[in-house]
Parts: sequence; structure tokens; C-alpha cells
Amino acid sequence: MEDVVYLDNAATTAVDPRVAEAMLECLGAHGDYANPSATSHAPGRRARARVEQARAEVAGVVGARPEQIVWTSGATEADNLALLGAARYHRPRGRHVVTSRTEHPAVLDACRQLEREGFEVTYLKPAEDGLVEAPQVEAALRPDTILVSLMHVNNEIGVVQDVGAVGRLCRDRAVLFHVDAAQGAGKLPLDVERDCIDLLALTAHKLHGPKGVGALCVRREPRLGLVPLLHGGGQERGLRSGTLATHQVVGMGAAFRIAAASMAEESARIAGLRDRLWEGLRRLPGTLLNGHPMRRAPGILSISFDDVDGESLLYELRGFAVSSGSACATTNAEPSYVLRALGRSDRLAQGSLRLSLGRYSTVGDVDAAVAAVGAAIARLRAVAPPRSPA
Amino acid sequence: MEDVVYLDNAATTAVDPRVAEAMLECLGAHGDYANPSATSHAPGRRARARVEQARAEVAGVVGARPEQIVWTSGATEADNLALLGAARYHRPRGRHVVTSRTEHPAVLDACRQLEREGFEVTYLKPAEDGLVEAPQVEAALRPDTILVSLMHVNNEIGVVQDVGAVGRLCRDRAVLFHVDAAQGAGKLPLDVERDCIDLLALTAHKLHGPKGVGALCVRREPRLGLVPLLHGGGQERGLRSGTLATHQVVGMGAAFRIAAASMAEESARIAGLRDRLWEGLRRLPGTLLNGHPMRRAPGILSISFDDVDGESLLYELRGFAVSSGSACATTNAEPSYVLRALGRSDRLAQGSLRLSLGRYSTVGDVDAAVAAVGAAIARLRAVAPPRSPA
Amino acid sequence: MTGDDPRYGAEVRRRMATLAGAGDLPPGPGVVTARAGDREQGAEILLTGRVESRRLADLRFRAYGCPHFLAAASWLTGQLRGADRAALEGWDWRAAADALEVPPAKFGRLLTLQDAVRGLARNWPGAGESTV
Amino acid sequence: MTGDDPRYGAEVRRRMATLAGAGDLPPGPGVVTARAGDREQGAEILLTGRVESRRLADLRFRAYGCPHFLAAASWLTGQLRGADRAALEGWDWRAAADALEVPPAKFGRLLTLQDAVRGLARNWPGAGESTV
Ligand SMILES: Cc1ncc(COP(=O)(O)O)c(C=O)c1O
Ligand SMILES: Cc1ncc(COP(=O)(O)O)c(C=O)c1O
Repeated sequence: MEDVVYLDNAATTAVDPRVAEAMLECLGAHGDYANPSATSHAPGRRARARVEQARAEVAGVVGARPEQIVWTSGATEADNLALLGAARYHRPRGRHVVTSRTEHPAVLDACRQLEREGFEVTYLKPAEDGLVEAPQVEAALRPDTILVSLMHVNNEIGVVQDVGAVGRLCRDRAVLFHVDAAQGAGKLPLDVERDCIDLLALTAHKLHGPKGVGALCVRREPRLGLVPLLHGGGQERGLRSGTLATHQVVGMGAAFRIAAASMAEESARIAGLRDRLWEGLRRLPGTLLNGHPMRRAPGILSISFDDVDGESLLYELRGFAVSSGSACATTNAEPSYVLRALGRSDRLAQGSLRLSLGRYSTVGDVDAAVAAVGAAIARLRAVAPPRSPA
Repeated sequence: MEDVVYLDNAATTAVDPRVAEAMLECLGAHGDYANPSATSHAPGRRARARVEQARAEVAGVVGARPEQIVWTSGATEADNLALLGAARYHRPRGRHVVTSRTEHPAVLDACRQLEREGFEVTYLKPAEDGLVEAPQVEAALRPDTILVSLMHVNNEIGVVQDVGAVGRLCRDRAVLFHVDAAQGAGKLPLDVERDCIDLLALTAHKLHGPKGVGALCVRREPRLGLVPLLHGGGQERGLRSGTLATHQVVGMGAAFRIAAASMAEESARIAGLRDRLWEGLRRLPGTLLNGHPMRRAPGILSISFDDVDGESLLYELRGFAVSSGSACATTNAEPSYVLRALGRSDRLAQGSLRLSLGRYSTVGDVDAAVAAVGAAIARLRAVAPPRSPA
Repeated sequence: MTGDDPRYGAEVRRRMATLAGAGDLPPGPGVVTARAGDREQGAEILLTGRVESRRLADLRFRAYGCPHFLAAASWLTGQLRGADRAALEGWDWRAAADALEVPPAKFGRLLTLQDAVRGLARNWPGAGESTV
Repeated sequence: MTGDDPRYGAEVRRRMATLAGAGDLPPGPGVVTARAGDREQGAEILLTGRVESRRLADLRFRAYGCPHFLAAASWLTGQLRGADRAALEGWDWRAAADALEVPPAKFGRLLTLQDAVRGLARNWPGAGESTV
């Protein structure tokens, strides 16, 4: 990829070489490739030990105990297991769920499935800065509310919700609280105990770990009932059947361990790059920052450009891997529902750009992007017809 | 693992170095690590191209078209998507499902979930040789039968069902037919068209591919409706949301391509090893082969030893990675339900061994196993009290 | 890197590289303009031509829109040089669709282009008089 | 490879390596046997001892069962050498459970062992007579 500057780390990240190395140790005939459930033989026990070490590594990053971690195929599955699993299990207690309009499709579409199953879902509209505050959640609670789901860091605009405040509110009201932390875990401090989080969805591939592995962190005391999505071998205490993918789980463990060890430092460095990017871009006329200016994750910058066609802008920036919205939505041309929920017009949403930074982003990448975006916007505006008929 | 002889290839296999290499090309910062859904930029399109190539590779091995392949996290998820997805969708047409007692837990436990949802499931008892024949299936069909699920190769005893005969029967009767081909695909010829298979569950890790990736092959003409298990980004035509794990999918593609290219040759070699193993072991007194003697997959040999404690036998064989049952069941000490269904007594089932061979198994491994099993059995029998009180 | 995007054909990429024909002409004798489309709808175009001896001696465009639309506008300026009024009146968007491999979802934008071309014919110098 | 199996403690592994004490003694004066358990239930044991001067001068086992059971039988033969009848009568399976780190799920099998030991006491040479 030497020819393209990669600024799409919110879609996915390159695997850290240290992570890849740990994964490789679990693949070949001389590695720990055995089935971690086959604990009746030595190779199986070695694989199991690696899985358990990874479990502790991931748990440690979010203040959980290892036995709270249920491995999944990613945050999509973790979100689905949390929402569908908890709602179906706790259905006798009530059928109302609260979430926000700017959640990831993994949460929104799971909620739509719940609606098909007879649940009622309240979709809170965030303020123009993208934030949903605890009082707004409180106002939406009803006697039959069983579950609140709110994301930690928004994948499109990078704003950080105050999940601790919402968590404490939910704990007070005896309502389950699920947090989609796919974008924030390992980058910002998060603690399931302190923040009163009952269910927490994690994924490896936003943190320089492998795609296709994630986890749901589940409260154990008191035990939280869940209906599993996958039935079978009974792995993961029956909550998630299927052969454990040792190399994937080990890769996630390594990614979380590495991220935790360098969190403060790396977040500061990446936030510095993001600020440099914004300083460079805000000078361009008609540039608007999406989301709260301060309460943001280090790596994500979302900008709307007035009077520029988004598709042509992306075309001009083809030397850069950037996104015009959530990765999951790039195949359709609909303006971003997140930006629409924040009150941006269709045209502004369509002319928006997400630039997201990671471990391998450099000052050079940022400066090149500032220059290229400036040139692209100038070129496209120069060729556009004047605003008022000549 | 140099110190242990690995004979547990039915539980999982070592990743082929060629597969690992292809996977590595999708991990690091200089590889195709981008999100395959991010097709608005070049790195994303390169990842997408790799995913589509893998799709064609896997489809080709089972006689399907690429668009029939839905990537999953393994055969457990594929089985669940097939059974729960099809039954929930086709519920208005009927609530009866037919399967067998010797299916993998991924099928059996999904069936139990269907029972909880109001379906009725007929669990056919195989003959003593482990086979379920088409007439037996036919006799179980009812006007409200919507789905038949039968495995291709049994994971514990290696018998091969005549899925083609059952497939044609189901097609005639307009009943959906699902085949769990986790153990057989890529090792024995299988063709969804010829065998009239509507749904086919596949996994990579039994075929020297990575754990944590599989596929459900879904009939497209006429389109077969399925209710998805995971909701979200809408990947895989909405049937399976979640970021595609490029390296995993590419690994599965490579594993299937390599297996297909050498299928006849490799199956013959492995069957030869298995026969050598059996010839060596059958000489031991009180040795019984489990399952049909001819209709078997190349790599799996299941034997019951009369008058030997299974746990002590495994202990004596601790220099070997072997299994006393399905990998998924090794954590519990219950006698194998598969062997019980074939009419083996609890004690015989408990004193049984599964030795399973793969690409890296050698004559030396086989001969060492024969010698070790012989010595172990001799030692344990020598120390046992005589049968009739002295 | 830039050549692998299946959404954009060779002609679009060639046109986007230089946007040949972009700009406008100073007002003067024989200069004619036409405008079509709506930026809020995603495509807007302004054509400026200079008519000499009843033919388009020069044609420039300004456009707002996606790469297909900008490229089609650029391509158009080359195609219509030398055209007479009747050619403009009969101009059909399908020619642009073919030349630029425009996907059907974007055909609507080519109609905007056609509107502008026909607008040029309508605004043709002396078009109010009957100058046959 | 063999030392990493958390299910089997050091003493089990040591005992399984040699199965010291396995076998039986030729019938003769002072030789006593006891049998307990049921192979169909997963554990069966046959103890053979030779009594000299009212003490167990030698003790051998034959056993069918899991490694914990076989190891416990082997361990027992060492433990009870030199024991008198009263020691056998009072022998308690808990000693074996501790020494061999036997998991609770398998305590039942140790009761089989205890049955056999007490059987030895019952079958003690001259046990029918009161020889105190
Ligand atoms: C906020 C958020 N939630 C969930 C997901 C889905 O995670 P995964 O890609 O692991 O399925 C993503 C990323 O795609 C995300 O950004
Ligand atoms: C017959 C059969 N079906 C399903 C599975 C489950 O597949 P996976 O391990 O990919 O979840 C296995 C293996 O574990 C199997 O042997």
C-alpha cells in the first residue's frame, strides 16, 4: 500500500507486527495450533493456556475479570449477543429498550430485529454536537425499560459519550446497560466496574489486532442472563459455541496488551496529529467540524465541506484511503445517518470526510492530507459554476 | 509440539504454510489489511478483490457459484444460520425438522433451540454402522416437514452419509436439505448441484486453514429465504453482518484451493495411513472398529477397546494428541453420545479412541501410535484384576 | 492505485486528469450561455460558447457534481466544437453515457447536461429572429 | 509435555510411571486377598497381602480404573506395608485423597479402595478366631 496514504483507521487498522508474530505462533505445525477445547492432550492445553492468557489481557484493559470475557467474531456479534441475548432473556421483565440514533448499525439493526420481536425501542436524538447526556436517557426510562445501549466512541465523528454517568443512572434504576466500545477500548480509559457497565462490546481490528475476533464482556455478579445466538459445543460457558480461534484470540490479547501499555502516550501523539490535521483544514473556507470540539477520541476527525461534491472530493483524494462515512455504509450512496441526526443537510453530509489516524500515521501523512484536501477543494470549487447566475 | 505426535486432525489441523503466507499478506501495514467494505478507496478494493477470489475458490470446491457463499465464523455459525435461519423463515410452511442423533452439537443444539421455539424435531437413529439411509429419512418426512439436516462425514467415527440420495429425496419432496460438511468438504467430492444440497456448512480449520472462519453455501435459484443471526452493516447480502476478516477468508480460500488441487492424491495417501493404523491395531485383542468399515472418510479412525479404562489409556498415550470423542465434548466425561447411538455400551464408549490423520501425518506417526497403543493396552490389562475372581 | 476503481472508466479518468474545457469565455459578441441543474440536487452546469459563422467556435463548462458529470461536461466541450444549432438541438445524452461508461443510476445527471446543450441552442445568437 | 496436565498431580505421575506394587503374590500361608468395586462402574481392585507376625509384610494390587485410582492403589501398597489389622480396619480414604490430590468427583473411587483395605482386615488370617 506504499502508494496510498492510509487514513481510514476507524474502518480498520493494520495488524501490529508484534500481534502478527503472536498469531503466527498459533498457526503452523510447530505452533500452538491445537484445539483449545482438547484439554485431554498437551497441545490442546497449551492452546488453552494461550486463550486464557489473552482473556486476562483483554479483561485487564477494561477493568474486568477474565471470566467476564466471552470471545466472539467481532463487535457486530458482541453487540447482537448483548442486545438480542439480554432482551430475549429479560423479556418477562419488560419490552422497552433505549438507544441513540447515532449508534453503529450493529446496534441499530439488532434493535430493529427486537422491534420485529415485539420490543419497543426509543432512539434518542443526540444534540448537534453528537452527545447524548444522562438526563436525556433518564427522561426516556420507563417502568418496563430493561436495557439501555449507548456507544462509547462514535465511529463516524469520534465524539465520546459519558458512559459512566449513564451507567450509574442505569445501575440506580436497575436497568441493564450495554456499551459498544469498538472504537474506544484500549484508546481511552474504560472500566466496567467504575462505569457500571453490564455488557461491553469489544473488537480487535480497530486497535491493530486482527479482524474477525472480538469479545462481549458480561457482568457476572450478580450473574446476567443471556440467550446465546450460537448453539453447539458449549464453549464460553455456553454463551458462544464454536471452536475457539486461538490465533485470533491471541492476536486480540496482544493488541489489547500493547495498546494498554502505551495508551496515554499513543493517545496523546495521535490526538496531536489530529489537531494538526484540523488546524490545517479549518483554514479552508466552508469547513465545518462534526461533533463536539473537545469530547472526542484521539484518532477520528470528521469534517463537512460546504459546496463540494463528496464523490468528486473522494475521487480527487484517491491517493488517500479516507472515508465519507462509516465503513459499513460506504457501499451505499445515502448521506450519513449520523451526520443527518446531528442536523447536517443532505448536501453537507454528502460532502463530508472522515480522516482517522492510527499507530502508523505520521506528520507526513497529515501534512500530505492537508495539502491534498486543500488542492482538491480549490480545484473543484474553481470549476463549479458561480453561486448566483452570471 | 515436536514432543507430541499429533493425531487429532478431526479436532483441528495445523495451518498449511502456504495458507499462513496468504494470510500474512493481509495483516501488516504493507499488506492488504484494509476493510473490504471500504471500496471507495484502493486499499479497500484490493482487500475486496482478495475476498472475492477466496469466495470463488471455496465455491469451486463444492460445485457452487461464488455468490452462494456467505462467510461465517466457522461451521458452528454456519450450522446455526442454516437451521435457525431457514426454520424461522419457513415457519409458516411447517414446523417439523428431521435430523440424526449423531450430528455435531452445532446441529443438535440448534435443533433443541428450535424445539424451544415451537418446532418439532425427529432425531433419526443410525444403524449400528453409523449410517442413515434415504428410505429412513423418507419414512420420517411429514407434510409439515420443512428441513432435513444430515452431516456429510461424522466427526467422531468418520462414516460418510449418502447425502446425494437424501438430497434428491428432499428435492423431490420440496423439503430443504442442509448438510454439515465441516469434516468432509475438500477431502471427498461434494457438489451442491448434483447432490441437491440447499444449505452446506463449511469450515476452514479441518482442512489446514485457520480456525474462526467458515461459510454457509446457500442455494440462490430459486432464492432460499433465511433469517440472519447477526444484524448490522449488511455485509454478505444482509445474511451475515460484521466486518469481513480478510486474512481469515483468504486463508480459507487458499486452504480449499490447495485441498482441491491435491484431493485425490492426498485422500489416497491418508486413507493408506489410516488402513495401516487399523491393520496394526486390529491385532490387539478386544479391538472394535466403530462405524461402517468401507463408507468412511480417509482421515478418521475410531476404535473401542474392550476392558480398558479410557482415561488411563489416554494417560498412557500422553505422548500422542488423540481424542476419546468429539473435540467439543472432551471437557465432559460423559461417554460419547455418538458411540452410544451406535449401540456401544457406556464402558466400550468410554474406552474408545479417535485417531485422526492429516496432511502432516507420517508412516512414522502411525507406527509409533500402533506401538504405543499396544503397549498401553498390554500394561493396563496386565495390571487389571483377572476377570473371574482368583 | 488510481486505475483500479471499477466505478470510473478510462475516459472519465482521462477527463478528470485535466478537466479540459473548464472555464468560461468573456462576454462579447456571439457569446452564448446556458445553465441547468441544481447544486442541491447534486449536479449543476454552466456552458459558455462562442458562435462564429453559425457554428460553435469555442465551448467551455463549469460544473458541480460527481466525476462522471464533470468528465461528461469536459468531453462535451470537445464534442460540440464546430457544431451548428441543429446539432445542439438534437443532441442526446446517450452519446455521453456510452463514451463515459456512465452507470444507469447517474443517467439523470446526463439529462441535466442535455438540458444545458439544448439551452445553448435556445439562447443561440439571433435565435429570436428567424434566421434560416 | 507430560508434566503440564493439571488433572494429575506429581504423586499420580510418579506412581503411574512405575505402578510400583502391581501384581499379586502366590497363594500360600499368610496370604490374604480382598476384592472391591465393579469394572462396569469404572473401578475395580484386587489386593493381595502376606501377613507375617500379625503385620502386612508385603502387599500387591491389581486394578482397573482411571490414573488416580491406579496411582492410589500403588501408593497404598507402600503405605500399608508393616500395618497391622487394626490399622487396616481404621484406614480412611481421605489420606489417599490428600496424597494424590484426587478431585472430589473421584472420591467415590477411593471408597472402593477403602472397601478393599477393610476387606483385607476382614479376611485377615485367623480373623475368624479371636486372636488378640
Ligand atoms: C462503533 C462500532 N461498533 C461495532 C462495529 C462492528 O465491529 P466489527 O467490525 O468487529 O464487527 C464497528 C466497526 O465496524 C464500530 O465502529
Ligand atoms: C461435523 C462438524 N460440524 C461442525 C463443527 C463445528 O465447526 P467449527 O469448529 O468451525 O465451529 C465441527 C468441528 O468442530 C464438526 O466436526
